[in-house]
Amino acid sequence: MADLSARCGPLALRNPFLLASGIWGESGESLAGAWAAGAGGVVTKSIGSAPRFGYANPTIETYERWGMLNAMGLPNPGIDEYPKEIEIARRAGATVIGSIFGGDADEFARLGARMASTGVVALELNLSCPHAEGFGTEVGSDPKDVEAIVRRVVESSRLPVIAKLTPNTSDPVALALAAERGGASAVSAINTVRGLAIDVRLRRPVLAHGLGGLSGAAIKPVGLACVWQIYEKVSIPVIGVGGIMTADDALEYVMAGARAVEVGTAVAFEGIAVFGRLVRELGERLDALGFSELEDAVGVAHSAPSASSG
Amino acid sequence: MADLSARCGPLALRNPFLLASGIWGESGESLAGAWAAGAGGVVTKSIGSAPRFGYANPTIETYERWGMLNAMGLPNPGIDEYPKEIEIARRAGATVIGSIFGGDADEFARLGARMASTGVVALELNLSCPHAEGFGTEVGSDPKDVEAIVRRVVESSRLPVIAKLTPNTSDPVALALAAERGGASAVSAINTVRGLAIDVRLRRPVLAHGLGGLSGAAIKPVGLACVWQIYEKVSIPVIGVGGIMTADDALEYVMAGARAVEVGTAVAFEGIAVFGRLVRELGERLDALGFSELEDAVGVAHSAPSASSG
Amino acid sequence: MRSVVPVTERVEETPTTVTLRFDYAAAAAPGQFVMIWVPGDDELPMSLSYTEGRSKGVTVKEMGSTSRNMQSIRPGTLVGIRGPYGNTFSLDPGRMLIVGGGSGAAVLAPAAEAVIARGAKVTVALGATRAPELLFRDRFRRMGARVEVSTDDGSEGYHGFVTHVADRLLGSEPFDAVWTCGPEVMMRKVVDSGSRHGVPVHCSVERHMKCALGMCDACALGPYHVCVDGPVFPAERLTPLGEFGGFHRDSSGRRVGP
Amino acid sequence: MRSVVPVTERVEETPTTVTLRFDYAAAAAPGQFVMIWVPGDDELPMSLSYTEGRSKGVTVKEMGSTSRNMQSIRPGTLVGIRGPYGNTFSLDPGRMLIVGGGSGAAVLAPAAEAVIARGAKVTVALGATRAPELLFRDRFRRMGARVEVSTDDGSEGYHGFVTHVADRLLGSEPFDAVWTCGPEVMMRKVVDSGSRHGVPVHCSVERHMKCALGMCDACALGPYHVCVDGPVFPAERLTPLGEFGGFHRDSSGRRVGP
Ligand SMILES: Cc1cc2nc3c(=O)[nH]c(=O)nc-3n(C[C@H](O)[C@H](O)[C@H](O)COP(=O)(O)OP(=O)(O)OC[C@H]3O[C@@H](n4cnc5c(N)ncnc54)[C@H](O)[C@@H]3O)c2cc1C
Ligand SMILES: Cc1cc2nc3c(=O)[nH]c(=O)nc-3n(C[C@H](O)[C@H](O)[C@H](O)COP(=O)(O)OP(=O)(O)OC[C@H]3O[C@@H](n4cnc5c(N)ncnc54)[C@H](O)[C@@H]3O)c2cc1C
Ligand SMILES: Cc1cc2nc3c(=O)[nH]c(=O)nc-3n(C[C@H](O)[C@H](O)[C@H](O)COP(=O)(O)O)c2cc1C
Ligand SMILES: Cc1cc2nc3c(=O)[nH]c(=O)nc-3n(C[C@H](O)[C@H](O)[C@H](O)COP(=O)(O)O)c2cc1C
Ligand code: FES
Ligand code: FES
Repeated sequence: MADLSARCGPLALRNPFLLASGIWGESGESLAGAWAAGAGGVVTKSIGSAPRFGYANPTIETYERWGMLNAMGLPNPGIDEYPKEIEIARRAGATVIGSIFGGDADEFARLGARMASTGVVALELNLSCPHAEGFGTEVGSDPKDVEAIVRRVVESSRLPVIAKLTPNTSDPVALALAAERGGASAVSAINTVRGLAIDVRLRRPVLAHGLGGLSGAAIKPVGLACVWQIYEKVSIPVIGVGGIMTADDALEYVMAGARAVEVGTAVAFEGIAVFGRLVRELGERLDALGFSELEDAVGVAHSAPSASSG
Repeated sequence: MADLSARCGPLALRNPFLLASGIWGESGESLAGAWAAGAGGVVTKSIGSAPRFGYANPTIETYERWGMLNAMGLPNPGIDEYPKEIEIARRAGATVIGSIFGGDADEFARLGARMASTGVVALELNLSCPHAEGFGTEVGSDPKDVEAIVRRVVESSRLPVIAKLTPNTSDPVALALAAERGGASAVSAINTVRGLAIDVRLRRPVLAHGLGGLSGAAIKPVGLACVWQIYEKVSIPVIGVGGIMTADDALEYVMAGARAVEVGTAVAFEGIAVFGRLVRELGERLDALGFSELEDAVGVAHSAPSASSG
Repeated sequence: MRSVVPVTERVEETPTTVTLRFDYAAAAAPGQFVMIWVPGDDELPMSLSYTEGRSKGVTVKEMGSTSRNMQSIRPGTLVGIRGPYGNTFSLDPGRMLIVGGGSGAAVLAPAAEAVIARGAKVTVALGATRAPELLFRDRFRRMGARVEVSTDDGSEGYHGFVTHVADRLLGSEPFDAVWTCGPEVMMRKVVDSGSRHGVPVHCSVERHMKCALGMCDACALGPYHVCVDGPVFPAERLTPLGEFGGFHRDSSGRRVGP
Repeated sequence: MRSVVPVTERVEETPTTVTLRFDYAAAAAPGQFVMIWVPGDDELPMSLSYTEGRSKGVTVKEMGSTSRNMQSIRPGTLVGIRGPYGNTFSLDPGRMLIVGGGSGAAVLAPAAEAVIARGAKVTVALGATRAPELLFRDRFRRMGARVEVSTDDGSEGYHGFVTHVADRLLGSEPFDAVWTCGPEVMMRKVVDSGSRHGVPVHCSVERHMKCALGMCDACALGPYHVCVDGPVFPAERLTPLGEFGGFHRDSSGRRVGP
């Protein structure tokens, strides 16, 4: 069977399927459970300086099986409490990537240093949560901020840094280039797409916070476009995120240029067993398509030939 | 039955459902057909200075019934040829809005003047096509450009100008405010969301152009978020576009702040009869929800009460 | 995915619990819960206290401001409902002991009804602080269960904890299974009695819930997610976990004391 | 929405037409077309020349570079297929006259097969520039149709246009219906003959196509969209339109001469 191991800059993963941040990410047992289910690595919930309760419910709206809107509001136990969860996951053998979010470069740097001391293999910077005011898009949509934050975290943590980018931008490439200049080892794209749902009988937004973030199959084309554009201009590896439900979805990302992928919403629709299925199906699919290694498929869609003129 | 007439700034529409630009928009007979099917008005295909053939096929990819990706490449017969199509639609009694696109404010101004002389009731500026290089997002994602283009077209055409905004931005409100400053009578939001699809067996993008624009149900949350945010900060009316398939979808937009809506992709899934159904169902729905006029529903979701504490 | 339905009926069951009925066609089974949303306020998980037919119901205990708001809902008011979620009690008929403390009876009543309909012989140990708080006492009787009452203040039945009644019953009569729902310290004691007397116990547990889809991790309980793996667990799964009757997680995911 | 399938068979039908067969399970009926994509090149509408069973087929005439590329496809090559799209010939059996010019026979052959299977009596007027270009002559014969051949150069059958043959047949024998496909000037003449002799005519027409979903307006033909309202039209719908045998639209939507 095809070799599924993924090299993503300094990261060596047993397979390309990472648990996306915010899914099964608050408890160490859950992170360990995702690893046991077959994930190639797990990204923690995004952790901030202090505990945050997040927004009131409703925090979730679903659209059949093709989409989900959420505004959790970055609930997290805070960086003082969270290391014990990471410890549980690490004891279970999991490859853990620590996700952090902050309001400015200083806060990111402090969090990065703390997170780096927990034994995670890399940091992912959530530069992109579209619905938490004062966080996320505000800092993550300006290339200058992105560069400064990444640089400070790289300095403070000395771990590989993955910059997670927002799709809510006119120019994802500019953000990725900024991350690269700042010293990021990789970028991940995308976080959720800004969205809203209204209940017409109740005459109000469905989510307590109003605005939320769209995830799931609906955003796969958006994530693919970002990865595609970034791959053409940026040298550091790209991690694809958004709407991956099948091995073919993941392969689309790989062929668009991703060296690894993250899976989130699929867990809600299928359970954590989705990781085992994805790993199995990707192996079969690569075999059927004649790839002996996942590596060989990275970015191939950028060099597709045109039909020879007869 | 509830009064469905829509007032959208200077525009008076018999109902709020406009045919979106790029759908049934190349031939006068088609525009007339959409009007006959019940549309409250029709927006033409975006017309440029010269004929454009658009991109090669494949120009379309569909996702079950929840989404569509297209990269037509703004095919259009050019402003010299197109007025005869408008004439056909006008003779059929249709309320026609003329859509134009250009590379800079000068070109927009020239096109606006020409389009204004065809008897359209308003102009819609396509500031947002995400996949035509040198057009659309490039000019439409910078508030300065948007303001300058709108101002020049308002001056050159003396018709109500609707600025059609891109969702591919970190800040839709800034774009809408720019349009307002430039003198726009309304903004419409949204155009398609940048997207891509890859065929893993063929190892290449599905669309000949590569990148395309996502439309249909998948982008309704994105359009709603834009309209919601714009309505909170901008005084000129907003026209909602994106993923409207049912009367309830339209009502979501109205409650988010839209005074009219545009319908595009639904025509591909249901045919032009969708307009008759939407009009009928919206009337029934407003009656059931206790609105005697559509007007009364505009923006109501912004003032939803919180539950009285018991 | 979410239905918005009017509340059709409001019943004050006890001084601190109110049942709300509403039409909701989705199939449900005893043990399952819905996410119920009072527009303008929070959305909360509530077990279905009526699972059969179109007219479902939840029975709400006054806790904080949201449950208080929910209790004050009048018929005709619209609420948001999604679900039902979670697993169910397995309804193998036999000699059942049902141990309910406080609002725990809400989820146990439809389960008792269903298992009696399949021929089970049901004894209910029903506890409350005081007599007027005995939830669904008459409903349990009407369905043909034997009801053994206890109150903390002795105002009706046994004067003391329902766990004592349960322990005594388990020691003196043969049972095939025990179901319990109530505070975790209480359920822990019932589990201890069950294991001492060799009778398997199932507990319906609560954790903070947000998505109810097994995704957000809010309801993590050891390796489980209460929203999809529960809320009903066999005791053997719970006792190894420090968290059962020990810490739980607050809305930030922080571990907080029992 | 799009299938990617290998071409299973390639048949050189005439010096300028090639049939490509491929497995495509979707149900199809005679008259319908697919959008077929040669990866790396354009995607084109092509009528199905084989509609029954899994193994479908298209028959491609050499026109420009894309059709040339399509013709050169070898078995095993992957192509993209979506559809089938459009309407179908109505297969009421009767005395049918089928008039095919050039590659028009591609769509008429499966229609003839299907209507013969329902008991129709079919005469085919088949025209080409010269004998080797007579597409599906043997196929029509094998299915039991009477075939009247014409060639522009007289190398086989009637020396002259197929429209003359059709007109003669319509004047001398009773027919219940006429189907035709070919260049629009040709079809216009067939429509004239039909109306002169009081026989209803159906035409399969072509327009530039992009979406094939009745949305982009590329294939607008008067009030119709060929991709969803056609490609088969009763002549009465076409004759009032200046566009039939008159202008069509190029890929920009511009009206261009016939
Ligand atoms: C599966 C399940 C079934 C339940 N069934 C019932 C029932 O049938 N009847 C009943 O009265 N209650 C039930 N509850 C408890 C109910 O959901 C609330 O916890 C309780 O009503 C407190 O509400 P409050 O917000 O008014 O109190 P608050 O004063 O705001 O909080 C009191 C406690 O409730 C908890 N709480 C608040 N929000 C949630 C939430 N989203 N999920 C879980 N706990 C929360 C808090 O953590 C706190 O410990 C159930 C809970 C779960 C998880
Ligand atoms: C419903 C329908 C059924 C058809 N069935 C067949 C068939 O069975 N066999 C067959 O050989 N041809 C068929 N055609 C015609 C075919 O689609 C092409 O028009 C033809 O092959 C020219 O291809 P080209 O690009 O090689 O030529 P070019 O030299 O590029 O163009 C020649 C002509 O083809 C037209 N053309 C190019 N692209 C398209 C397009 N996307 N849609 C329509 N016309 C286009 C151009 O407008 C031009 O007039 C059909 C067309 C339609 C609309
Ligand atoms: C419920 C939920 C919570 C999320 N929380 C976070 C988070 O804390 N940090 C983060 O970077 N992304 C978060 N995300 C975004 C996901 O990691 C992912 O980028 C996005 O959902 C797209 O992937 P998907 O379509 O596979 O879910 C969250 C997504 C969901 C659905
Ligand atoms: C095939 C197609 C062509 C389009 N062409 C244009 C165009 O020329 N000008 C424009 O402003 N928008 C164009 N759009 C965008 C639509 O007008 C609309 O903004 C978008 O599709 C979202 O609405 P919908 O989900 O209802 O389709 C096009 C959309 C599609 C699907
Ligand atoms: S409530 Fe989100 S995982 Fe259970
Ligand atoms: S091909 Fe697009 S409308 Fe017919």
